[in-house]
Amino acid sequence: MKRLKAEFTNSLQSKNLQTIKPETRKREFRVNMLRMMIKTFVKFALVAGIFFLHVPSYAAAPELPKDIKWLTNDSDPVFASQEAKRGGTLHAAVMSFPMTFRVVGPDSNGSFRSAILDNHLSLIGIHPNTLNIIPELATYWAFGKDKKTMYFRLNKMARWSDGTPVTAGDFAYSLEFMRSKHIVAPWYNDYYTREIDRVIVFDDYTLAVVATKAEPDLYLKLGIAPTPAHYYGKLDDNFVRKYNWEIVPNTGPYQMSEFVKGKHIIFRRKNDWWGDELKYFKNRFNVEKVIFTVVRDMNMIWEYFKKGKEDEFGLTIPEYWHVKSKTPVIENGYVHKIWFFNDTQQSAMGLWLNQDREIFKDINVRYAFAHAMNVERVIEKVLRNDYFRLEHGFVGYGKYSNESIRARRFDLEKVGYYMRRAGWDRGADGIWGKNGNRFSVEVTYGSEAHTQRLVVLKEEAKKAGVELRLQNLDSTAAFKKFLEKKHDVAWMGWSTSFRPQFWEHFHSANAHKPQTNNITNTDDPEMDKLIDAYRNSLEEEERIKLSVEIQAKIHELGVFVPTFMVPYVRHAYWRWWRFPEIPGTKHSASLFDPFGSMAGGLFWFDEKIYHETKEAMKKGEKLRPVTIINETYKMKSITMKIE
Amino acid sequence: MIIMRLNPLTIKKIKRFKSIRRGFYSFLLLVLMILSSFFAEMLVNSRALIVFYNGNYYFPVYESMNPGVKFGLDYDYETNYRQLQKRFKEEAKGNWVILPPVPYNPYENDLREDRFPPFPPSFAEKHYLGTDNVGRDILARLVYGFRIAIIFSLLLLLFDYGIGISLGSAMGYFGGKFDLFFQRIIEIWSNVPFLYVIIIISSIVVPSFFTLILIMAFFGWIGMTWTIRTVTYKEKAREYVLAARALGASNSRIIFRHIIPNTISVIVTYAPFAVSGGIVALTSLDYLGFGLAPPTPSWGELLQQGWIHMDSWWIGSSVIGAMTITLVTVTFVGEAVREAFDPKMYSTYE
Amino acid sequence: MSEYLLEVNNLKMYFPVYGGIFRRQTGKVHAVDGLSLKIKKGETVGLVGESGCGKTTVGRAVLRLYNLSGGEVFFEGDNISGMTQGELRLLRRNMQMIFQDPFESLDARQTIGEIIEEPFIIHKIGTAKTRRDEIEKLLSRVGLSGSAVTRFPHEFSGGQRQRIGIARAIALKPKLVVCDEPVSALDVSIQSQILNLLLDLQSEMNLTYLFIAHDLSVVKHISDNIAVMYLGKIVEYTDADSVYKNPLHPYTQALISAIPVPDPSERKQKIVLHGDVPSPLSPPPGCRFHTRCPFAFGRCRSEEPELKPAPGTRDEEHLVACHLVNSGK
Amino acid sequence: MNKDAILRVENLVTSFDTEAGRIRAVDDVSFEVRKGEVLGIVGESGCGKSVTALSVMRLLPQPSGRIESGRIMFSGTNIADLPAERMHEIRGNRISMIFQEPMTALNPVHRIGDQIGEVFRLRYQGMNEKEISEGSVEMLRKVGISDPKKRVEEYPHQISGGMRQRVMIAMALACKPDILIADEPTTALDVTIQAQILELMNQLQAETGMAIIFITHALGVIAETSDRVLVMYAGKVAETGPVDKIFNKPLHPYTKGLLLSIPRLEGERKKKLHVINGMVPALHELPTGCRFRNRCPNAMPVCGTVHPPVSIVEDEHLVNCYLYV
Repeated sequence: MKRLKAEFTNSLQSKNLQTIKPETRKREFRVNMLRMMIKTFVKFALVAGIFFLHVPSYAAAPELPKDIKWLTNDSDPVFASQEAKRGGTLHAAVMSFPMTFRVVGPDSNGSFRSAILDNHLSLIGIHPNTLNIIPELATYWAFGKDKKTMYFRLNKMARWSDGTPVTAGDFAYSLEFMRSKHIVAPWYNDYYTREIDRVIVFDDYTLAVVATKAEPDLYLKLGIAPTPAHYYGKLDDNFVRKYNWEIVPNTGPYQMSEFVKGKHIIFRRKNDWWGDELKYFKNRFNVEKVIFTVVRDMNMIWEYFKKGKEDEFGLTIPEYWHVKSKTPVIENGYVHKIWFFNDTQQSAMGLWLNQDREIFKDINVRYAFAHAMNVERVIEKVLRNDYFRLEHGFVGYGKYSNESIRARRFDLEKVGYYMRRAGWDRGADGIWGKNGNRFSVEVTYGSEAHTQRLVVLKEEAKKAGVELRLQNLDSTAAFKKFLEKKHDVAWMGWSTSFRPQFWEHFHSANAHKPQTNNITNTDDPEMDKLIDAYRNSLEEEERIKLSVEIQAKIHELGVFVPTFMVPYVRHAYWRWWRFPEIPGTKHSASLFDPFGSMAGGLFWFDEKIYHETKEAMKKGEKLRPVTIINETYKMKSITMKIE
Repeated sequence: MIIMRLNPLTIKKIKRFKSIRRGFYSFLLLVLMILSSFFAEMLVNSRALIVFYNGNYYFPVYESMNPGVKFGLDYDYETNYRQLQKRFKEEAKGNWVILPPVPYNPYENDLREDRFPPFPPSFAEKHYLGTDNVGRDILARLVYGFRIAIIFSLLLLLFDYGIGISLGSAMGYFGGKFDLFFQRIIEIWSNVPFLYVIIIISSIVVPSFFTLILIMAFFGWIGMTWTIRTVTYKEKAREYVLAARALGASNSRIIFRHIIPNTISVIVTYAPFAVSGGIVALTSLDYLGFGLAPPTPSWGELLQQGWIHMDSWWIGSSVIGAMTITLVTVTFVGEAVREAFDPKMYSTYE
Repeated sequence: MSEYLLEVNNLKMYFPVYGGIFRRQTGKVHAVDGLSLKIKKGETVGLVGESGCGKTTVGRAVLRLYNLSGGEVFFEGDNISGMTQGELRLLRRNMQMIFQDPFESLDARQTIGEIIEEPFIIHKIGTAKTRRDEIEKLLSRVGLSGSAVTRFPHEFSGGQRQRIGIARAIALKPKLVVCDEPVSALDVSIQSQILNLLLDLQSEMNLTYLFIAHDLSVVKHISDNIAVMYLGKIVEYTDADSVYKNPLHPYTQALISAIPVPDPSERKQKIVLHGDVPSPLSPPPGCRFHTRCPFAFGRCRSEEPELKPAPGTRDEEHLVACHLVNSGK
Repeated sequence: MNKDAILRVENLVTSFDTEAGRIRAVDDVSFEVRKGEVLGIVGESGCGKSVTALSVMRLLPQPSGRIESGRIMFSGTNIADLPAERMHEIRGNRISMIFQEPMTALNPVHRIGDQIGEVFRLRYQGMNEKEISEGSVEMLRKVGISDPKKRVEEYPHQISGGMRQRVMIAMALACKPDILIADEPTTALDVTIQAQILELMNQLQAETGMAIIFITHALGVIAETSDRVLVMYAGKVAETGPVDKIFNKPLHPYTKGLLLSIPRLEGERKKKLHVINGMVPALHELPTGCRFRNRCPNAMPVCGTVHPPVSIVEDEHLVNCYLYV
């Protein structure tokens, strides 16, 4: 599952999340990251009484506003299968053992954190297909008139894994916890001070969460997770050390049951999980046990998988899907393949031109550059037509996406047209030149794996008279270089958010200075106007209109050459694993995510097929090889065909 | 210089070297490999050796780029001479093209319509060792990669030896505080984890050919310095040095005219191993992705590909084969040199 | 100007010994401990003693190849003991050295021509052409053919190499030549050739020799006066014949007795000394020979005997450092 | 030949491969060693005396050196072609050897006692550790090392050169060999120490009755130690005979010249010494016929033909020279 995500965005950006400064990081949450964080925040709340003094809202003996309009959601379609059966064990691989089980504080920002956080539910969830709010710990919610407050009524059934009921105090404690210096997490300290104003506890099961300012899509921020106040008690300087390897009570379906450091971690399904019968959780989280084994090499994981020691293997990488999967276990039908298209926010992957570079100040040159990039050829020849051309930077944001934009295609004539218009000529070496300057730009990137793509791009660009000088840096160093605006062309993808974020990337406020995300140094008054309007609007309709407009404007500026997207997941899995009729959701990042509260845990273990398969294998009997291709949620903008 | 004059002792050593046939043939093979890599443009190149077009001769190998239009093609970018050759043949107008034996350069992607790289070896397509994962000819990359690696190691050797010999002989000769001081420096230096430093540096800047040599030389000098220091210590105590002093010779005269020429055998003996060391170092760095910037042809990068694409056996086996041949020949040469310089070491008693 | 070409007064050479992790000086080797010697122009003084007695050190110290630990060296009346190596360089053409090991003392990387030319180059004497003539003359003088010029040391036998070493030493017509065991590494049949050559050269060029060797018969053959050394000190000093005919010091006697004589009919009773030569790191108190001396008595163990004229001899003719002899017993 | 001979070398030819081609370092050498006698082999460097000893020990450097022909008869066996494993039993047990430089022959990292003990351990497998250590101490005492109990605990670098040579002798004698080959055992030692060692060897030989092959270039040492003498020149035997004959009535011009060219203590000072002209020829450029003829004052035309045959001049006094044919 983790592997998939890494490929899905790209290794550069997932690294960013870990290394960039909190201020920058904040803007780039992907949907699920945001959710994780919310959960984390909410998670820690209250040992009754002791902390009341510190939280002013308690002292005021608050009362609910009279005109509150409670909302819930029990009408959206379920996406789990009624056929699902409980039981079985999922064997998964992780490439490294986590450095700590804490989810805040030093060393906690590892890839394994999500496995823990996924089992920390928060107040509300989001339906993966409709994107509507659905209940999690809170069954009812309401919006305050001030556009800053949300009210929640908790599910009285909700329990911590140690049996303690989840109460409103736990959410107040989350705030206390997250603001505490003892957790050594400055970013969280800051976020929970600047973004969340307070938590108001009306009674054990009723609370309000208040943001510091009015803003759109408030629920994405306020649906925080509780923190087990009864478990942590009063924090002290020992926190970081004391909780390194502690298993903290959670609210989700699984809890870590045992582990051997450096070797494996086992999660077990809770017997009588309070959420079992909830509409959107029913028939989900079916396996009894999830074993994460540490295998430090991808090739080894593949070998283990083929031996049946792992249950699934991500096949998103073309090499695996096309070549390596030509292997007996698959050809004999013991292992099935699935290709599932999703429809989620796509990373803005491509070439970002630095307009502070003299050469890119001329829009003609920028257009010519875009036309000199033979992305199609890379897709066709290197990526085996498995990746898709990204048309613009904000694909997959639903109505917020401008579906009419088409990326500039490789076109030698257009390159010539724009270059000549800019006053350049082709030199003796075939490269465009003007006043002694050659059209030679440095493309900086941070993933060795992308070299393959870039060398093809480079050779093709040469035909167009553009010389690319490839510079492969360590991903951290590459990202640093981009933020310092020292690149000519940055080859990178930004991680996604729930809604398009323009200000960070295209507003002049962030141009020409280091440590901001406007790596194209876009500085356009018109653009600024649009972006400001978009940020200040609280009206969805207006925001959608502006978003579409801004994207057209970005395209017009020609500062970003979009490259690829991977709007699907692919797996190889042993055939005893089964999925619902529609194997995943629009926002499934993996079909074998065992815990994810939004879209995880849909698969189940079929014992009958298991025995049947084992029997067949023992007898050497061949079964029908199966490759499932599910295009239910395939994006309409994808024009390439699948074979 | 004295070193260059053929001392009969040296002649004897050369003779002895020649008589060690394994080493001698390895030496010839190595020299052949190096020389041919220096003329690689004539042997492995996508540019044609000679084009005869409409009564004119063209020699694209050492010319600047010829756009396709020059030969009546419809594009502005560099002529694809392989296609040109085919086209001339079909046209049969008396034009012709002579291509190098391997008609590919190490950068171009020879991509096919219906298949995906890496392509297996094919004589028909003149990919004698197949292609890598983006359709670049492996043989071409091996040859150019070899050239880079060998020049790299030779230059590295020059740097290491330059520092090592001058500092080492000074340390050994003057001894005392000077020696003590540099000994401590070297001790500290040699505890710097060199690979990490390279990794750190190359993650910040993409090292160019020369910066990489400089970085490597930054650490590589230690071994030679240490050796030369020891040898100098030994030589310094010998009577001919005392004799020179008794004659009134100055320190610099003693170092340059007496001691260094007498350490030549050590220097020469270490050289082949230093060369193979340099090749291995560069290859490993490239393998780990901390070496020369892509798309520089590199054995390490090929090795990395070979590891990822194990099914495409020709990638891994080509580069491993090439490495084996190179390292084995260099080692054989090294052994032979050592044996030629110090035959005593190879006697045993029953 | 003094009648002596070389005068050594109370020469001391201590070599520090380092030990421990901090390379501190932990002791010193008393290689030469208060030695005095005078050599007249044209004379040969032999210095004889066993290994480790400091005789080689004396030779090198006299040429100021070391910085002295104490004492003074006068060359032609000039005190050279404090001179820097730079100042000494000019003097070097007047004092030369012939080494023991003809294999070691020639730079294997140089041709014979280069080896013999080196002193001329260092002292900037002559042009390339005059040097070539000089070299040829020198080679023929020491009995080598002119064709040797382009050849290398390893192509020659030990005796020939020693000739080359001699040619180099006499190239600049020095006044003093320190011969440090010049024949001990040579074969018997070659040894006599070299000794004859040294004698011829001396008379031709009026050379003064400090002849260092462990072989008393060789030293006696070539020297006018002989100093017998034991553990950094001279124990007996006299003319060459007296050493053989009238050895006074017990050590000299033992030395003579120990020499194997090539005559089986003379298998005489020997004075065999017991024990080893003590370490010069911590020489024994009193007379340094007392640990092995068959005649040692109480005073020998505590009081160091002075080198002074033996009773019954004229001044400065026969000096000996022995309580037994000096007390006239 | 004599019945008492325990070692008889017959027409031994030992050659080495060098750049100059194969050279014969020992060429057609024959001699015998009798019980209880000291055979002195004397000659200048390169005359083949050490190679002869190494041939007997079968310790020629490999792969360049080998015994080309001839026999080495030791107690009825030709050890020249004995398999290496069987040679192990003889070497160090029945024929021992001591070398010129005892420091290099001793292992610097082992205690002296252990090194001697090793000999016992190899030779007498039944001995227990206590007997071995006692034996080691006893051997040291025998070779005249004072305080042997302390010395066994010491390392070779802690003792003096003379003492080291004594240790070597102790090791060589530990297994009571029939023959001891002493290759220049005193050359590296000082005169007074040399006298001690020679005395020791004489005394030990008298005690044990073993035969000694004493190899040296020093005529004086030969005169003092040997019963019979073999004079070698350029790989060949020049003259052989009882010690008094060789010194008092040398026959071969080489022997004569050698004896005359030594400066003698009782000789006249600064007198020109007798000189053997020229130098020992290199083994790869030997003259034809008699190898000494280029330097010989008595050379005759016949000397240039073939190497002179052996002439028995007097009882046991043999010479290879045309003057006596």
